[in-house]
Amino acid sequence: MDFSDTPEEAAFRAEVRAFLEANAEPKSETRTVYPVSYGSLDMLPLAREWQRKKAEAGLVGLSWPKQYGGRALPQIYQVIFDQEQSNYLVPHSVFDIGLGMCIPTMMTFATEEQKTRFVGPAVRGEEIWCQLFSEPAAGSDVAALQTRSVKDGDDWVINGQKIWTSGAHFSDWGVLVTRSDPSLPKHKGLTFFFLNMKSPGITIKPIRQISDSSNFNEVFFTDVRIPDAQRLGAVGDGWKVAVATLMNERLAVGESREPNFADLFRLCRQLELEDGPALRNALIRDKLADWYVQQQGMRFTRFRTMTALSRGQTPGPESSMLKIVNANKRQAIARFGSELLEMTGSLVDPGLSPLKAVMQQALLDAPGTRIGGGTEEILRTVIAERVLGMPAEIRVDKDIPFKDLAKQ
Amino acid sequence: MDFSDTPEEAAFRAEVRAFLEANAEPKSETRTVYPVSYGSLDMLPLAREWQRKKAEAGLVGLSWPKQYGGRALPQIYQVIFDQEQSNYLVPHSVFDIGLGMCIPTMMTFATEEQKTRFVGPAVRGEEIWCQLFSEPAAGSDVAALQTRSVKDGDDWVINGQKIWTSGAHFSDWGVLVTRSDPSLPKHKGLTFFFLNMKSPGITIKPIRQISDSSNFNEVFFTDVRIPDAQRLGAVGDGWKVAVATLMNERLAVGESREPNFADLFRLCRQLELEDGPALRNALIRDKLADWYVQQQGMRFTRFRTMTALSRGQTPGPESSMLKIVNANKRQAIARFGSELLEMTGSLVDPGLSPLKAVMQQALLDAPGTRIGGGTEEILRTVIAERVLGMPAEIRVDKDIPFKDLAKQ
Amino acid sequence: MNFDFSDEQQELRSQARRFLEKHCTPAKVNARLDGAPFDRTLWQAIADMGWMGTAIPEEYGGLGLSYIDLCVIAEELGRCVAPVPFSSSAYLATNAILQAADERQKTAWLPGLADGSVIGTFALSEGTAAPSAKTIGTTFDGKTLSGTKLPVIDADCADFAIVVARDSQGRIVLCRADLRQPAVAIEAVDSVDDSRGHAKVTFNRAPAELLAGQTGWSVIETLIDGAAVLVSFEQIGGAQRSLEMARDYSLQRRSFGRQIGSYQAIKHKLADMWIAIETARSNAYYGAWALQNGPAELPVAAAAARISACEAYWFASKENIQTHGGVGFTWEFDCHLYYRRAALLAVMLGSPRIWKDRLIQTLEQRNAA
Amino acid sequence: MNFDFSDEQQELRSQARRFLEKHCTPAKVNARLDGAPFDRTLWQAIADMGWMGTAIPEEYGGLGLSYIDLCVIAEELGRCVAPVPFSSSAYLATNAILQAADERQKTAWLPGLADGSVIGTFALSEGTAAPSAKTIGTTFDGKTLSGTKLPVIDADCADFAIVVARDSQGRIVLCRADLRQPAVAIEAVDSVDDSRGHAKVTFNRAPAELLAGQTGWSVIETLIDGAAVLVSFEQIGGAQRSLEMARDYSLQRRSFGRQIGSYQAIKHKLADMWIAIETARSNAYYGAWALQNGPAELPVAAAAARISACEAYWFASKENIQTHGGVGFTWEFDCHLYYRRAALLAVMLGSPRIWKDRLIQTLEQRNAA
Repeated sequence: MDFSDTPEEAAFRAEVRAFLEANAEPKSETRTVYPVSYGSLDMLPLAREWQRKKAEAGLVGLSWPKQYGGRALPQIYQVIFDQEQSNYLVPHSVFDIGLGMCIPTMMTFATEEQKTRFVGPAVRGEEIWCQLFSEPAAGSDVAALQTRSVKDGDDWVINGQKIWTSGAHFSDWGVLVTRSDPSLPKHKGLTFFFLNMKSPGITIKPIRQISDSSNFNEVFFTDVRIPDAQRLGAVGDGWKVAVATLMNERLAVGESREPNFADLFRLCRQLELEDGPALRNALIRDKLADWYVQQQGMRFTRFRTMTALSRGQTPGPESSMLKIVNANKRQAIARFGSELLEMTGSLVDPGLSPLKAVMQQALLDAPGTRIGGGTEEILRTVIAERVLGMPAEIRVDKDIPFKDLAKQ
Repeated sequence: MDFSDTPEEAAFRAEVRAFLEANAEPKSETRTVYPVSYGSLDMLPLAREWQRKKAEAGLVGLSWPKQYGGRALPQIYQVIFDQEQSNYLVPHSVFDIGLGMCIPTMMTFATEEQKTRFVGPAVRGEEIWCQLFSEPAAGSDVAALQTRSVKDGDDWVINGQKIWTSGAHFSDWGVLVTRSDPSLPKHKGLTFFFLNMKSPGITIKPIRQISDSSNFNEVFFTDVRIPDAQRLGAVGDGWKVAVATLMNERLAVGESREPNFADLFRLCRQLELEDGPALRNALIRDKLADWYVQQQGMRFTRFRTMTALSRGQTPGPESSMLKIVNANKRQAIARFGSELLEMTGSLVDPGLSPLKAVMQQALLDAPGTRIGGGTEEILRTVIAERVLGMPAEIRVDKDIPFKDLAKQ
Repeated sequence: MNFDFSDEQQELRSQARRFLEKHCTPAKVNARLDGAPFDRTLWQAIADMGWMGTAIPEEYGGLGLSYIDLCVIAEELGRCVAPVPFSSSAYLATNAILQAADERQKTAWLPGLADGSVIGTFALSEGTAAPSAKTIGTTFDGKTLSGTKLPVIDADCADFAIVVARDSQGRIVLCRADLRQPAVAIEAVDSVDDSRGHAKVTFNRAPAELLAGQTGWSVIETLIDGAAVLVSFEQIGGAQRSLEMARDYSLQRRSFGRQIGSYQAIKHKLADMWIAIETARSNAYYGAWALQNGPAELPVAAAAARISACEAYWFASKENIQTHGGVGFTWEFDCHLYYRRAALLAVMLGSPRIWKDRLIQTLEQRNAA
Repeated sequence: MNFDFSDEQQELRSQARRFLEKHCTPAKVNARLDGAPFDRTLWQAIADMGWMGTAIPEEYGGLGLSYIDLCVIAEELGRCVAPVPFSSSAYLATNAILQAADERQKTAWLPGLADGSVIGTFALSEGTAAPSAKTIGTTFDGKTLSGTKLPVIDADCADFAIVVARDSQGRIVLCRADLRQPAVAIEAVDSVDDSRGHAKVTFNRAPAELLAGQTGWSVIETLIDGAAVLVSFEQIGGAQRSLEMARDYSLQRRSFGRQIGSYQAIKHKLADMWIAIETARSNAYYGAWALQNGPAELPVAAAAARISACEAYWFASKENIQTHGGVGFTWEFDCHLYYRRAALLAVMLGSPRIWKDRLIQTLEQRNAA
């Protein structure tokens, strides 16, 4: 049990700090959010530029093998990097899905040639990747997907629709899971590909969220052709590849998004209530303490996962817990922080509200956080079944050919 | 929408007040709990005496038909009585189950002669009744009961075990549901009786609860004989009678047991915290307000039920809601109140703690409140299915003969 | 005791629901949210139903019904997230005049409010602080108002505002100021719920008229108490609709081969929504009675109604989204309308935190007396 | 960074669990709860394992291991609701002496604590108030103690108490007083968890010896911080066992033809217990590290560990009973042992409310610095 940096970790932390100091602006009491928001068109070049700088400094893919430009470091180094970076104003990363899920899947399932072709551009921010799994009738139940792939010569022809594809509109490449054989039960007849997102026959339609941003897209496939060489895993083995991709997602769960404890603490330091400074109010202190404890609990849980990884264990469902707790905490803090502002708590105008209305903005964004990447209901079931060994849900669709299921 | 007493209600309220003033001691700031506790042997004669006085004053069975000594008043009159009585120190009632569930069931299913024989003594507190439904393997799932009844001449012979029988040890009579035909599916082969609790073959064993009281009992039946004349409803119709009995229970849900808002408010008025009077503390005010709002919400929900009843509607699952909210509130208040007392919050000695340690006592008693009369999990399912029309639980035991079920 | 709406009131509810389902569709709310201007046709149609004048005495052009009738309408308006300034005009501005204006003013001003030809709003808040006698900085010099109010809801469509100000003797007064005059600057601001306009309103020596009947902070408190009861019915209407949407979707959507409504995680969540709503409803009924008949009970009853309605709407609207899953947080579905409105109404008359504090204060005073 | 117990510590845990499962059964806890006297044989058996001396340096007769090792033992003791004065003697009394006594006193007193032949306890609370430098009324005149402590845990079996008192200059000091002497009156009091003795202890000019190393309230705070970390492991051990009991029962008990563990109401409840426990565990690990290596972090780490452990144990112990249904609230099943202990530990070192306030105070100070 040693929470201190090892000498190697300390050296790396110093390296990261030096890099950040030289290349980014630190957060301040009044500036805590990067000024260019995710949805805006200006953001993309800024994000690419920041990615390029990190890549040049050797600060991307820290845990990857050296042959792919990585440094073969334990996962904890990524945590150190994230910790330090969180003190700076940097563009929203549009590379997380690619580097966290798609490229690791490529590393396991693609050919050497393909890896050589794709890893570098992804690392340097030259190519952006997205992930095409969910469908309108296959949300939590991903394996209920219907998008069809049919072999035609050396190609596969894709028809169907994906949804919730983060960043599809600016992505260059994507990973895709399809149904190649509907006569098999639902988990069996799936096949997995990567594909060029600029292929003919792809139509991308942004989905407007409550917060008015459009991170997600619907992606329509009409006779889109994918060379068989871009298949990952065997025909019919798509579920296995998809599960491996999702497993990588578990590692990608980071610190909770703002507003977190620090934002609320900051707000309360500024705010004068009817009976004195907000920070003197016993109710507010109680809430702050609850959220601090939750936040630290999740932080240290991540560290425990990192330690387990460094001992060669596979990541368990801990990230399910992080998601449940962080998402609910975020929504609760956003509500509490907004309501502390009384009637101005309904204003999202950044110029008219303390902390640039981060609480009100987050209030509109928070419902999505509780759903994206798995609803908390599904995640509780995962914890109950996989961690605690509780009986599985009664399944009525398990061994039936998919095509018959669809008729039910 | 009129919350005021009608002239008739006001007159009744005055009558009740006069009766209480003449016959009982009002609660005070320092005395809020009747000094003789439920479990103690002294309590029984005191409770009988109090019941006799109420009966003589015509204040029992208010809503019953006049022929059974009732006053044929709307249910709201019982609420008025309870409201007024709650301001006085009176013995714990041991008659609620008899008067609230057993006697109403008798009124519907017994012969005129039987009614004439039993109603009066129950009203006057001369005979106490209990209810024998639950069994060790049939808790929430009452219809899974196994206690056997076998016809033998003009009698039925009973063998088996009941559990959670409140007051069995001091009851004179009981209502009992048994399985008369295990070859039928579980809800079908049941038959309902009333019986003398002093019958040969009955063994009663008290169940010790966390709070160290023993309100409940296990009741063992060994070749207990019940005359067929004491059957209520047809042979095999026992489930219908049991459901009617439980329906009466819905009406019997009263105000929440202490500690409630008033107790916590009283405690906080007495308590000085590290930074001043407890009532000035913003956290405490927030909690108090939450519980006040819940308490009033449940109170007015009861009034709405009363109004519906007076319009001839049958009571719905509202009492499920009352039970869920009140039981959780009680446990939460008991915890909060205990913890406000810091290290003395673990002491149950009434002489050493404010309000005679009512918070700590309730802390030990509260887990049972959340379970007895239906767990909150079952009650939520009831609300979802019966009020909201959600799909029923997947049932695997519905149409199978009971005897085959038991083997599963 | 009779703790339910009367048959006439139930009939009023049915009428209102039929009317609103036809004229006040989610599409209209969405349009407004998306920047469409105030829908005057809808407002006029509502006015033609006579609703704005429900609780205005007949001598001032109203229907002379009770506040309990107005509660029925409030619940139905809340149910369809009506994008109209009803609460600003028919609760706050109207009641301010009823309670604080003199006879001449009532006669002059109420008929226009009753027939909907004039829209009023209420300008109280001046920023992040909970409004109180201490925080009001806007001044009234006897003839003109100076100061900034933020936010003023419905200032985009209101003709006048009842403005809370401090007079030259430091007393809290209510004034009526036309909003369409050069000395009033109205700057629109974005809010979580743009189906109701929000603005920063600056009075720069703007001519205004004192409400000549009553003054003092206690008038404001009673006014807000009454509005809190009415708004609690709007909240309950919205929460109830959220619950129904969640139920309907859960019966239709399938996952892992079953209706999602067959999972206890959903069933029990919906049961909890129902419990929260029924708790709020019971408290709101008591509030309605106190508003109409029990002024001594009003402060406690209004606080209880508001606190539980805020909680119920928050819970129901957020868990409705959650029950819908991915589609719930998009503009394709209407869940967001309710979540937005819940957030707005939770702060519109002061946050639950403030009301809880006031509730306990009132109970302390009552107990001390 | 390495954020887990070492292999040696895991081995220590296995040993401890095997030992306790054999020697510290629920029957023993129940017996004590039912009035059986302190089980000196069990205490001696634990002493023979060397546990009391885990973190006592070898020169004072201890094993000279770390506090992290002591945390491992604490978790196992909590798991079996051990009815022994371990926390009073091995955390509080021992650490008070380690931190506040002088060399001579340490040499004289620690070996007896390390080998279990002497049992100590800690006398701080004087009634309903949260103990602080202000509230201590017990006085020490240089030679004797006068005052009443309520409650003192484990006073029934302890040989001496470390007593927090005020000296004639008004300073807060720690004194060692024998409990078995005429000038000390020990009156047993009933508690929610009588598997640990509780008493009101009155010192009537009772001879006592000043701990001569350090004085002042800050010594008490550090002492309590350390104990909070250790107790948080006891709480996690108990909470974890509660979860396991709930799971095992839910797999065995059937209702409506299915294991109750197959219903989401139970599955998700248990998942929530697990989340609460893992949150507490992560905070406790940090607390353990801070106790051993990071004194500057200790106040924050101890508060976070204690707050989340109190919450986890409360939640897990009450929902374990709930999962058991009727049998859960009887003495037939062991659920109540954990619920009682959770209630005791939640107030033993001060309520979560007090700790939350202290946590924010520390974060404010840190932020101001």
